[in-house]
Amino acid sequence: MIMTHRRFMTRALAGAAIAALVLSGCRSGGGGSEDGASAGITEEPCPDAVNEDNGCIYLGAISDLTKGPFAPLAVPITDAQKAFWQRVNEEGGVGGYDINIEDHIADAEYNPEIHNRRYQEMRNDILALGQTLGSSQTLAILDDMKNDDVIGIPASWNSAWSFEDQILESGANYCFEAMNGVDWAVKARGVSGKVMAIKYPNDYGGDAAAGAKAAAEANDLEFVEVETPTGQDNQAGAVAAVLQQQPELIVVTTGPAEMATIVGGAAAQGWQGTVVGSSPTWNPALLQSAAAPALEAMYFQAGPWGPWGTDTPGHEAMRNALGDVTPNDGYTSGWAWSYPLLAALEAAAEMDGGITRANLVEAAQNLEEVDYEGMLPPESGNQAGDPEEVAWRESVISKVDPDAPTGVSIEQEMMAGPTAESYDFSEPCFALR
Amino acid sequence: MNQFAQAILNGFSQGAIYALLALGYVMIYKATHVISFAQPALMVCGGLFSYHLTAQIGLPFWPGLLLAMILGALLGMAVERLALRPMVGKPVFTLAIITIGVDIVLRIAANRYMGANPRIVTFPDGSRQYEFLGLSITHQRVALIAVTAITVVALVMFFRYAKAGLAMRATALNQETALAQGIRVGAIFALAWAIAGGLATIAGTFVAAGSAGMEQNTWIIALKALPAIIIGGLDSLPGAVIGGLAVGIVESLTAVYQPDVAPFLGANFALVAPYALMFLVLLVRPYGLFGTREVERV
Amino acid sequence: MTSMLTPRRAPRPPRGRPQLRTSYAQDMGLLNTPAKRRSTALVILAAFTVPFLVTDDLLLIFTLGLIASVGAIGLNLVTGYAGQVSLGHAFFLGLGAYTGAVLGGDPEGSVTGYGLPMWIWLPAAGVVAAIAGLIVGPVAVRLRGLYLAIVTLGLVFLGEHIFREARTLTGGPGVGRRGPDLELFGIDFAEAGSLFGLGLSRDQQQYLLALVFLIVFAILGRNIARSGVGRAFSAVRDRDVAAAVIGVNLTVYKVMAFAMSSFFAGVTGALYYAVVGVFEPGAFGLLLSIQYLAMVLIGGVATISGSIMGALFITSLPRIAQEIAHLFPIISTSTVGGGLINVFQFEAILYGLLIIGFLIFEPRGLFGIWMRIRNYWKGWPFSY
Amino acid sequence: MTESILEVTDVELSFAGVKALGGVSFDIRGHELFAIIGPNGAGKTSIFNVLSGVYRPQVGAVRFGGESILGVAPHRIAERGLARTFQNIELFENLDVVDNLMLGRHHHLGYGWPSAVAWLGKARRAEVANRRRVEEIIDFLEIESYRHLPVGMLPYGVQKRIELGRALAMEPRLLLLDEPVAGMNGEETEDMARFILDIRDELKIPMILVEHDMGLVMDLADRVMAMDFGVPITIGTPHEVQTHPDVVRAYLGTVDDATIADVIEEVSTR
Amino acid sequence: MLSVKNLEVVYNDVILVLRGVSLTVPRGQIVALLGANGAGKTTLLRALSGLLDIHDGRITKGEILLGDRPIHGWDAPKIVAAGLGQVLEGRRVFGEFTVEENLRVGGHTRRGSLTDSIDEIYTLFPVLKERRKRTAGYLSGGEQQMLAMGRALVAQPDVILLDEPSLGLAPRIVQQIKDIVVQINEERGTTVLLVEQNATMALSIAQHGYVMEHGKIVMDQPAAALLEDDDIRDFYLGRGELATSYRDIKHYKRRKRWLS
Repeated sequence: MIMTHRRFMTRALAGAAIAALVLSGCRSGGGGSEDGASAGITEEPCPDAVNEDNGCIYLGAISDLTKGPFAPLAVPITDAQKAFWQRVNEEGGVGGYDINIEDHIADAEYNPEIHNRRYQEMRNDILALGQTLGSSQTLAILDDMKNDDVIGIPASWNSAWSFEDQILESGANYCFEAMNGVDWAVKARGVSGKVMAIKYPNDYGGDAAAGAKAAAEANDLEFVEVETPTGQDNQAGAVAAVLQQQPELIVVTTGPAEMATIVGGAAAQGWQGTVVGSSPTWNPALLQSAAAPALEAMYFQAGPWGPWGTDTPGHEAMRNALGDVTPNDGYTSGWAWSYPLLAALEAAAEMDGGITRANLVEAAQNLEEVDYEGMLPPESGNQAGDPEEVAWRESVISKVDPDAPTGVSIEQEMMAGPTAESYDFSEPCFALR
Repeated sequence: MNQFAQAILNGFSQGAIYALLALGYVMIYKATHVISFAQPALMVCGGLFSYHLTAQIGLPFWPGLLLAMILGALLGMAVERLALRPMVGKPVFTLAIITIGVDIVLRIAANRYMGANPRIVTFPDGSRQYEFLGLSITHQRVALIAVTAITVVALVMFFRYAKAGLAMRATALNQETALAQGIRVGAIFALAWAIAGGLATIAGTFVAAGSAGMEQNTWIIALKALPAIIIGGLDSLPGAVIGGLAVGIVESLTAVYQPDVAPFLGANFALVAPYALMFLVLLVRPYGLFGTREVERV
Repeated sequence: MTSMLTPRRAPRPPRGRPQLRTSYAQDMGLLNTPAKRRSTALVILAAFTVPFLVTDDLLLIFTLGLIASVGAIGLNLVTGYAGQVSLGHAFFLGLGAYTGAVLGGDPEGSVTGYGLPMWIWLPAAGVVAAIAGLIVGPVAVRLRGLYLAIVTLGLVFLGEHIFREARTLTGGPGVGRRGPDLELFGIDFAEAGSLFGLGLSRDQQQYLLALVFLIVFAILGRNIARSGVGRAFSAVRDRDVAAAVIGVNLTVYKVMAFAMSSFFAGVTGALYYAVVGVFEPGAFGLLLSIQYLAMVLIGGVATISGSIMGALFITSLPRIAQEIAHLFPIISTSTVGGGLINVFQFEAILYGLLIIGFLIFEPRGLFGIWMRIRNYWKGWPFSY
Repeated sequence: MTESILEVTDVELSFAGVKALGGVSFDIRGHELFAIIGPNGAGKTSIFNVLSGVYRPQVGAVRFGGESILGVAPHRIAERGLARTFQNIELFENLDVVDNLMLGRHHHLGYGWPSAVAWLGKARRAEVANRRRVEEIIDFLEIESYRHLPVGMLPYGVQKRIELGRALAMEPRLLLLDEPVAGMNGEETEDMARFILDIRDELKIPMILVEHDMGLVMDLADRVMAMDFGVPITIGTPHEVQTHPDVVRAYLGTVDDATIADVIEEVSTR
Repeated sequence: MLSVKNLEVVYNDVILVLRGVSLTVPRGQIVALLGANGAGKTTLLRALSGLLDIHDGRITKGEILLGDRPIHGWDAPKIVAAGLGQVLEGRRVFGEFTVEENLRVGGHTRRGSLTDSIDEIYTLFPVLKERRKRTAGYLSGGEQQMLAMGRALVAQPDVILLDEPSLGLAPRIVQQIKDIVVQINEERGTTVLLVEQNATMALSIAQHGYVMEHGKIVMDQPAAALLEDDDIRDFYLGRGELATSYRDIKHYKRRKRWLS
């Protein structure tokens, strides 16, 4: 009896598995892929369309939603983007189309290989990528994106994106952010001693450390760099380095757990100074941790725009659109990142032939202004020109504020320090390839 | 000198966490001859139980921890009953892969609960500093070391004097013979998993009470216990404790000194130092420091 | 001595067996029954028609599955046949991947590349990995069972460390590097093109390349398994002391198993990541090793065809989970944040559950299922 | 026949201070059948383990075919022509009968891994040639009907026979049999006894036999060595050994001399 | 006391090992079960003590009664608790435990203090008392057999199953074991089912004997009668003094089974 039951289960499992695969992909005579211009855009209304009369534009989002290291941030980012395009639809859509991002959200687990697979699955069905998270992940599909005339919104602030035509970035990159953080700390916190960059051993850490180094040199300060791995249990080396070197300023590019462990650990053993972290180093829950007192005293966040609670029309619209969620600046980023794609779509709608992949690529390359509804100045969205001329170099510095919805509030409004102003941005701070 | 002693102290207290986790692995290994790759998930879930009971429901820390340990033990038993019991007698590596499946499932559920924010257990007065001989240690770390010590002593007593403990050792040696003595082997497996779940809960709670709490990536800590159990010997409880502490201390010393002493090993060699130590130990003793040697018999 | 085993009487006449094999060579043949020959030919034929039936995205999965099969065969050699459970496969895969990428990579890029042709980088990847296997093997010889497993796991962690640190070769974490160019006999497999007058997409070409690659290595694997080498592996696995006493050199065969397995892993790594495109050190972690072990266990221990089935299954499992997840109306497919559970989490859970389910309900693996199906159709008599 | 194939001189072996063998000496002459008897724990199997290289004795010398084999790896000793069976069957259960016997011919294969991988001429020819020899053994031991069955599924008595076959496949110069009839019924014992006699008389392979079944030992052996507590009591013909007072004492425990004399008397008249 | 009726056991769902076995062990008696290797003796014991399932075996037919309680389908711990103990083949003492710990494990199913029952065991086996703190793995074969029997007796079973207690022991030790079995039976009133290859030994102390062959009971007679049976002597008891020497067995005799 048991055995028969098991056999049945096995067959049922195997059968379901095979059936599911076969159902999913019969070769449909090679359509779609050659027909790049119209891929991802239909005259049919979207499923569950807001505007029944509109056609539909499909956007893809390849993110890190379950198992990868950025899953905690990527989920709010993706949710904010869904809300963003929902709002666009509610306001009538773009050029006679509603925008659908929901149908092509994919989880790539922060793995270039899966990222590539997921792109292959959706490449014939989307007009553009509303989100592509991760640097090597995006690089893994960039050639195909170019072949397909697909533009994408990165979910990062890497300085290399300024040099990619089909990537539409927003806000100052990690490199400028770190420069602004150092310049600000020198001016506002009177830092005159050693500057230490504590960074992840990856593009994010590399980019910021390059900026911190440039700013330290410009300010004539001694500079050291410490690489630290992920995992709060692996920060003993970083803590020891802080205690040994006694820097006055630390520029951190890690995750929140690592940042809190390092700052908390160093402070517990007597270190005092200033900490500037880039935006992914903060999480409001850290205010409950044992490190909270140290963070309140020493931590500042450098970011590309104001946190969740900032008073601009864009922030306001985001808060309204998302409604009753636990505030998190992942939402803020996902929302703000989406504006340039909207602008490009609007521009392409005005062009001959309307919205097509090719027109969208052209529109994106020629954007001179993007309406960020006050989250960033319009000129920050300029893509038309050399990065040296058009790259946005201003950041916001926030301080810990237990009363603010995401635990931080603005300390210093949008500004660019002298280092960032004069930096020769003819190539990325940290080469991706 | 002071830096050296401080590094050892820090490593020792971190090692206490590894030791608790390593004890869990060894418990399950001894009873069932399976390496449970589900320990990370048990640790995460245990930490979250404590979080939920203290931060959400409002219990004080210690009762919360105790209740969480019961929940962790129940979770361990559930895993054993649902995923492993049907497989009794199958090759151990099949079972190991099943525990990996369990780990994936549990961690996804835990991630769902955690969301974007780390879950931090508040330890009463945890950041108070004690200073002695120029060394400093937080109140919370002292508590961790004390709890670990009590746990280890309790386990030793259990195995030496309790009927269930003796039955458990008997089962570890030979299941069929144990059955023939009237020992419920299934219950012993469940007990092993329950104890492992409880130990993982203590470890998880103290991780969650650390400076950054429990978040989606914290599970990796539990893997550090793997070199620990090999260093100590897979089937040795004292070995697990010593292995865990050794891993903590070696890791801490490497983190502090390797960048200056041996920079050619690359940045963050501390990450792999436990494994390097494991290789060294095995070159000398192929069954770990306290492991039982398999006797070759023909 | 020559006369020692001459039979004292004439051999008994053979009993009436329907499929009598008249020579030992035939008995030991690769496909020793007509039924096996027919079914194998059919499977290969079917495999060659697949690229003309399914979409490119699915084809990519199958391509990767075929390549991974070679790695799974390699792991099965050391773990299934020789019984040395290795969690270190990811390290050898990585070594092969980086050897291939460095030798065959773009000489102009920011990471090292020599732009050598495929017929050099592919075997070289295998050789480098095999040499690493030769170095690791002797250490492994001293250890058994779970000790060996966890020590090889340590190899993965050390390997990841090396891959992270050797940035001029690997690009480092978060950045990664590109694999080598896929160009053989003047055919560029990275572009759409025509083969034998057929217009083929990139994915179709790569699929066919992977299929031929697998057929070659499956035959090699089968040869090893059925030869004295394979028998010696099994002897070492089942009873090592007895094996030594009948003349099998344990050390040599354990090390040989590691080296051969690593060679298979090396070529797999190089080709796999050439198809994937960009890869970074994080790829070669514990999870990869576990996936390969799962391929062997789910496919069937100590079978070549099982390794292939297991590899195809595990590589398509995320997609299978994805498709099954969409069949459940209760799971909100459109929500990321809200609801009890979203579709991606459900997919991930399903992935875990499918692994558990297959192992619980069919411990002999896919090969066991295949045997059952085959036996069912043949009405296989109980011959003993 | 000029020199003995095996000479064991003053071998001592201990584990962690416990003496398993305390000065054992004997030699094998011509193709004789030499038996070792003794109560459990007398060190019989330890001698086999020393001879086949599994254990290395602390003291003494073992010369096989005129060369010392102390410290030589088990597989090397096997290659020099020493084969053995085991007390608890040590077959490769997952392999079929043919593969088990082919493994016995492992060092006769004579091809390396490169030709194995390619399965080119050499490997193929060697496999076929050795398979032919294996078939001869299958025929000799009358196990034709089990040829392609995994040995783990076969009855105990057949497994014992296959283990003997595996040892024969090695074409040994000396064969060690460790309790070949333990746990067998009368008929199976008879069969095995016949095979052993055939091996000695037709194949002319010298053998050392460890066995509890006194009837079998006394019946078949040319010479017998009785042991107790790791030390030989006596070596001689079966009858000499059977009537040796110390042997009787070892088997019956501490009893008075009169009883021993009675027993010897009884045995002698049989 | 213990009776088996028409029992069928199947391994791995396909291999039928017991084909309708019936036997009875009356209260307070010693019953011997004889048979060659592979006859199914150990399988029968596994069925009796609930250890079949860990060997992938299953009772497909028949019943087992302990007293008047049907115990087939019970798991091993429940059967032990019901008063049926087993000493497994090959002794299987817990080698890393001390002698005393082994005995304590034997009393697992009993509630309360074990001191008294363990003392009784020490009276029965004085050598175990001498060795109480020794690690069991270092005991001699005979001492280990005594420990295994002692361990089973701590649970104070009504019926005890002994699987080949003489296996691999020197004749002198076999004699001792034999005496102890009789002593247990007489002093404690324990019912004994004794499975043996060594038929002479088993039949010399049993009241009744069964012979198994190919999963069936082929003979069922008082022990004394079995001892006298010539076939049994020749086939199972080792060859009598009149048997021909092995050297004289002709080839044809060896072949006869294959020709049929």
